[in-house]
Amino acid sequence: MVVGVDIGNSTTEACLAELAPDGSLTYLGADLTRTTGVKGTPDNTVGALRVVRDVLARAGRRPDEVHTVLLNEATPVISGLAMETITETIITESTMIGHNPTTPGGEGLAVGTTVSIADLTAQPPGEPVVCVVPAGWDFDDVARVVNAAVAGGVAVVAAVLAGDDAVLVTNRLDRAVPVVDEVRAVEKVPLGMLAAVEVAAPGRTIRTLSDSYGLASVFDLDPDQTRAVSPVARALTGNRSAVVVRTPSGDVTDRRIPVGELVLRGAGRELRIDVDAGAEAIMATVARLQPLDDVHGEPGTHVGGMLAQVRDTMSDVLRGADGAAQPASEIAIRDVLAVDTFVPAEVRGGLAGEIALENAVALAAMVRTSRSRMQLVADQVSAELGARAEIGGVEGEMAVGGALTTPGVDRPVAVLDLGGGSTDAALMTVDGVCTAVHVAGAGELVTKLIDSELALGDREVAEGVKWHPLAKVESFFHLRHEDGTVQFFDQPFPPHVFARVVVLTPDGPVPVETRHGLDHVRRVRRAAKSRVFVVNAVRALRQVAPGGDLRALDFVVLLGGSALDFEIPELIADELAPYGIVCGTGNVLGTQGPRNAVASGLVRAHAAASSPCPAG
Amino acid sequence: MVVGVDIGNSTTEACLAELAPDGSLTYLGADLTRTTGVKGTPDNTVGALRVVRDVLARAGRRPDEVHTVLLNEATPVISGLAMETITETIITESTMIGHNPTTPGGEGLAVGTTVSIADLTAQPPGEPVVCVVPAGWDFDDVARVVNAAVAGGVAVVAAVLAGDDAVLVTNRLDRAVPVVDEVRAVEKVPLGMLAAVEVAAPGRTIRTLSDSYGLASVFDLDPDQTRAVSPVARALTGNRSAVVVRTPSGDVTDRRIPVGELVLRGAGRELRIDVDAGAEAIMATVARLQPLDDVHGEPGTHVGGMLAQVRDTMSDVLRGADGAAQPASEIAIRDVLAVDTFVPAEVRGGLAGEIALENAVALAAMVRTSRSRMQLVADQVSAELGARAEIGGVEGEMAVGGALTTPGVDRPVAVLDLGGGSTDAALMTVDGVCTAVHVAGAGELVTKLIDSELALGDREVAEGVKWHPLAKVESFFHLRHEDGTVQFFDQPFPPHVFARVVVLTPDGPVPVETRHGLDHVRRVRRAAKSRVFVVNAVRALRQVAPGGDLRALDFVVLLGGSALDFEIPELIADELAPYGIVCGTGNVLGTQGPRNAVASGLVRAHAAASSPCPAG
Amino acid sequence: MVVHRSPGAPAAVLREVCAGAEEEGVPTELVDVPDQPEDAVGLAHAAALDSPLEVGVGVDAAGAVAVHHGKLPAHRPATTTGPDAGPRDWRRTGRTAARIVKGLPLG
Amino acid sequence: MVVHRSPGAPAAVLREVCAGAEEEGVPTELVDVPDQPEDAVGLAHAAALDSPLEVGVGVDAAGAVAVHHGKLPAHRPATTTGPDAGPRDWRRTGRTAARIVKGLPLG
Ligand SMILES: Nc1ncnc2c1ncn2[C@@H]1O[C@H](COP(=O)(O)OP(=O)(O)O)[C@@H](O)[C@H]1O
Ligand SMILES: Nc1ncnc2c1ncn2[C@@H]1O[C@H](COP(=O)(O)OP(=O)(O)O)[C@@H](O)[C@H]1O
Ligand SMILES: [Mg+2]
Ligand SMILES: [Mg+2]
Repeated sequence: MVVGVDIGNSTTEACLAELAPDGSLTYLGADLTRTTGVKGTPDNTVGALRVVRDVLARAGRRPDEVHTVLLNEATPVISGLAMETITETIITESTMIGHNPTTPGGEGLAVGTTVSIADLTAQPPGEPVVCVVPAGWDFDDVARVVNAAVAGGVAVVAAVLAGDDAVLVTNRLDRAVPVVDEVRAVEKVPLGMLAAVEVAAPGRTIRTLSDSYGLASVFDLDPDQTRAVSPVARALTGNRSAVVVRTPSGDVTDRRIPVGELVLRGAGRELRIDVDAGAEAIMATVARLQPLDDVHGEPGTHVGGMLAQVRDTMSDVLRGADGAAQPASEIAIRDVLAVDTFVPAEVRGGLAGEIALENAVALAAMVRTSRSRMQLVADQVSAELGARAEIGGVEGEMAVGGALTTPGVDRPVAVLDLGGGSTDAALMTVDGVCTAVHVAGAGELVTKLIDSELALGDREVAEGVKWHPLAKVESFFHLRHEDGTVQFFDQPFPPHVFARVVVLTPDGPVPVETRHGLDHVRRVRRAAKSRVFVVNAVRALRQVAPGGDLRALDFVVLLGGSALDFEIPELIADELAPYGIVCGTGNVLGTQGPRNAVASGLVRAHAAASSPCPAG
Repeated sequence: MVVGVDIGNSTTEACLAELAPDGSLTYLGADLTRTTGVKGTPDNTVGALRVVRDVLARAGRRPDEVHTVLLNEATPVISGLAMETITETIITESTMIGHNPTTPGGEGLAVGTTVSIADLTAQPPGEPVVCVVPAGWDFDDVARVVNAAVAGGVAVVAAVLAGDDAVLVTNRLDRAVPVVDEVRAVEKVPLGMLAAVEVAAPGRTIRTLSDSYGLASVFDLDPDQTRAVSPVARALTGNRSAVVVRTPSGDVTDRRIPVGELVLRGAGRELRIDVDAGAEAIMATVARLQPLDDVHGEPGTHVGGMLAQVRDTMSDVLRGADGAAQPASEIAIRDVLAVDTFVPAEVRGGLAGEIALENAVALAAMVRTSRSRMQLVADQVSAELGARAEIGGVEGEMAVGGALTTPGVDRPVAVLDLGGGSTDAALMTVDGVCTAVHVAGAGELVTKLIDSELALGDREVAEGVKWHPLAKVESFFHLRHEDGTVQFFDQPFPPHVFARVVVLTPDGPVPVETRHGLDHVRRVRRAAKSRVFVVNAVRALRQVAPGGDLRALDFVVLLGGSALDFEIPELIADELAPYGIVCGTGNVLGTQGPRNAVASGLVRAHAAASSPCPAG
Repeated sequence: MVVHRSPGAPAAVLREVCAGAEEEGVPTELVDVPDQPEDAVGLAHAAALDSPLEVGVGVDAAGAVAVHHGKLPAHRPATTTGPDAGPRDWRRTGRTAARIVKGLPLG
Repeated sequence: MVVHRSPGAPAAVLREVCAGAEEEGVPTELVDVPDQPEDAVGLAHAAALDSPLEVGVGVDAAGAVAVHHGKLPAHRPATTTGPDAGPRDWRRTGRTAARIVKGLPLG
């Protein structure tokens, strides 16, 4: 009996087979477990032994029946992630309130001078005023004071409240006015200034304060002033309510944070590209320098820090046998994937916790190390099991070997191994010649993008959003799936998922903490998958395709953990279809799905090598 | 008193003012009505008279007080639309059923030979069969026959039904199997063939029949056969249920319909571009030939027909004073806008009314004619009102004049008149020099795209989807707006809007007949607006901007009916913001919003010309 | 959802009404109401008020069917069958009732 | 939504509960229930069964508040106030009740 063992960055897989003297194989089982430690380090032994014992137990065999354990020659590829925000929105002088409270009051547009409610009755009659109400005021008192002032001739045209009382106050006013509430830092609203308050009807958005000439009309601005306030209009676009205060030099700026340049070396050249230029420009530069030798970030800049951090983590992880970290300077970054993303962030200077979507860049970097210590793992496995342990062929070649056991697949074939840290492609020609590449960015980056774009702040929830379909809980007893179908349940849902967008995990619905609707979450999820895996599939396949031409490919087989995803395979197949490529999910040995390709490839290769005549 | 009258393609607008001897103006009112007849033809008189009488009545003035009526020199620009599908999906030999019924039965994947229910009991035991049930069978009978056959040893592994009975049948089976129903043409399912039936859990999509190697595994296909069936896998992607029958030469093809070439002349050159190449390539070619002299479609092809049709309509409309149509050959197409779109269309050869999203190209074409007969309109208006009627300045120049009355606007200024048929840009420099262009495609094209992409087949409903926000009726008494807010009503909604996506018109909710959710409709709506108006705003502004550089522009004012839209102005402002442009909706005279710019521009120009010293 | 049937309600009608709901995955509860002057609409309204899901169907002795919701005014049912209704129409009413429960368009 | 209050229910609590619902735009109906041994949860459940919107709030003599839905099991209210509840908590319960009616997250 032989066992093939494939130690991946995330998962360790095993394939058990009986090898007959004539070289023919009978497969007895397959299994997998979480990889222990960093791939290529002695820590892997624990996981390797566990998976071998598991596969034996499930096949009802004893460890002493194993003759040879075949280990993959782990490609020493590890990867790191970093993300940097490149824009920042700042409100100066409390020019605007743009936080979109769920229950504003009244409707319409009004302009007046800001006056604290404490000073309301002292106002001269007739002059329009916007009443500003600090925290702690009771809604009945607010309404009484405003009504009294109005009765006394003060023209109260709108109000801005600290608490969530807008509807309560409006309901009690003798004359309805637009009211914006939940302005946490209402005490910072400048008093004695001209201000405009706009509240739209339910389901509508404001039209005047979100338009530059609307602001100009309201505040009677000259062209220069209009130019100065136009970022305010843009910042308020899409809100149901807003307040704009005209202060002498108030402003909203969407500042670009200088991020610095990436310095890329490859193909005998060195090119620099500003991270600000965006993912597309960065990736075009990467494409021009193939194969990449190393990447640095301009020292002293954000991107410099980003890459240094990636390198530091790696050096820490890649300790030598002596326990010494590999010096960061010795670590070469052999590929990067840049992805444009956005991060919902609280606006600096905001009065009500305003959130702006800031632009950001995510970088996945891939490092090749020279220090695989798989022999140590092999020695320990051999000692523990009392069997031979061999280190087998190259990962890419083995993966193709396994993929070829998928029904309907033939050479020439390309495999795409969609893992956690890297996306690996390998091509085998009709003559059995194999080429392989590894590119940075895979499942972990998808999870990270989902996490930050939805501001979840929880990797586990983000991983759940990636893995499982969504639903909206519509009552205590039913939910609506992503596709609009409805499902009823006997037991009530817990209140914390009521009316929420949820992820349908096998353990039940888990809420996704977001103000956005199901469709937004779905779009973020699919876009993250596509920006990582569709981009990387094309990038990696171009590197192995004859002449870099995707049309030269026939069959593409998707392998690895991320090929189990419920939509990544179709996203990739959709992208590759126009090139005449048949693309689908691997079904290793006709039974294992996209798992176990390398492990079973190791077994196949071993059988071929020990068989009397070479395998076809 | 003077009245400016602007006759547009869709709308005729009037501006009434008192002109003092010193040349100063007092505005008395503005009004609008639907344009009668084709712009620039005598039919316009009715509308012109109506709007003049309306504006007088509203201002409480008598017609005999009017001294001069100022008419715009209607730019003889009219536009036409055409759309052509460029792909077609065909199923041959009934290979697959991919229609996604709402209530399939059972769950899982099964493979067997197709057998009519009438022959079920005669089947040899043990051999897996897929039971095919024609229309007219009662669910109780189906269940009884299947249960009896199973009891007799026949391995019924799945069923395909004509009626909507899948759940009813599954509930009555002794052993549950996947059942696909609502297969209208079930009698065309080939019998005696191997077939696979897959039904996914609620909210999930099928995984095996939508994957090429999944099909290969199920049907034990060799690589050539796998290649042949891979379009079937792609066609089934995203469905909850599906049936695939393995027939000797069955196939699903996504055929490209040869559409032909556009032949464009301009800038002294002639270029040809295949319509197949898509909107982006077509528009790049158009950009290279500025200014365009004429556009033809390759004779005998679809696009030839499309443009001939546009020309024919126009020639018909542009009848001379003698009532003779302008020969189509004399009509020059001076601009085209191509937009990539899709059309949900029934699949040829489908068994269950399968719908495929076919690619299509929409073309808006703009024609300049030499035959404006505005003088005739002026003569008739003058005769009817007993006032002078003058034909005033150029439309673009007048529009800028009106736009400059918007608070916060200064020269240099560009206006964008977002109309029904064309998008017009005009630039006025600091020195008052004016340039104007007209590009094809505006509000009508947006409506058309919404109509066809949602398969509404009703221009009025599509216009409603364009104009008004959406909501989802969630019960008889409440609905949820686009932004997620909920609104309750006292009176119940009529049953025909229950649970539907609706458009919130002033007359109440109107259902949008679509299987898609609110978010899909919203996305289609916004994409249509952006593909027409954002593209055209940039295209038109480039043509008037100094050196073609958008950064050279300062203020952009949006005018016209489509500037009243609740989201088009923000889409354009978002696009222009990175160029440092202040962009907003016009507010003519500080009160009229984006309406009345040309009409009030005519009055202003008239006053300036008759005033002692020229206006600043 | 609850179905109120008058003593004379035809079995064929009831069978299709229940089938329509069952195909949509919504369980039905049949209630026999004593002979009374009420027509299908009245029966349906009473059934709706009786139903925890607030959706009711009434089948009267003449075989007419109505679908009602507990919050709709008594005289405004969600749907009713026409004079020459057949099995397809009866099935449709059951389907409609179920789709009100599920919050899906009635079509 | 319906609020059941026991005779001793503190006015301050009731005011905030009603304010929470009003701010969300949902009307409340106050019902006085006779003195009985029921706690807030029991009152809320009865109120929910009483409410056409199926959402009820109970305020007991001790000032404890519970929110219930007509279809939830009697012993499993949607939310309750803790032992040291103050005006903000009372307000929150009214808000929660209203948001159940509106189908919005309770948070
Ligand atoms: N069922 C699944 N659906 C979606 N993603 C999955 C699934 N199972 C594993 N993954 C993803 O696969 C990645 C790990 O892939 P794997 O092939 O195990 O990694 P490696 O090859 O690096 O060991 C992770 O990002 C994980 O989130
Ligand atoms: N309130 C509105 N919202 C959205 N679109 C509108 C609105 N009013 C008019 N339109 C659109 O404006 C277009 C007509 O614009 P208009 O300026 O009247 O045309 P023209 O200048 O050709 O006479 C039509 O496509 C119509 O749908
Ligand atoms: Mg509020
Ligand atoms: Mg069905």
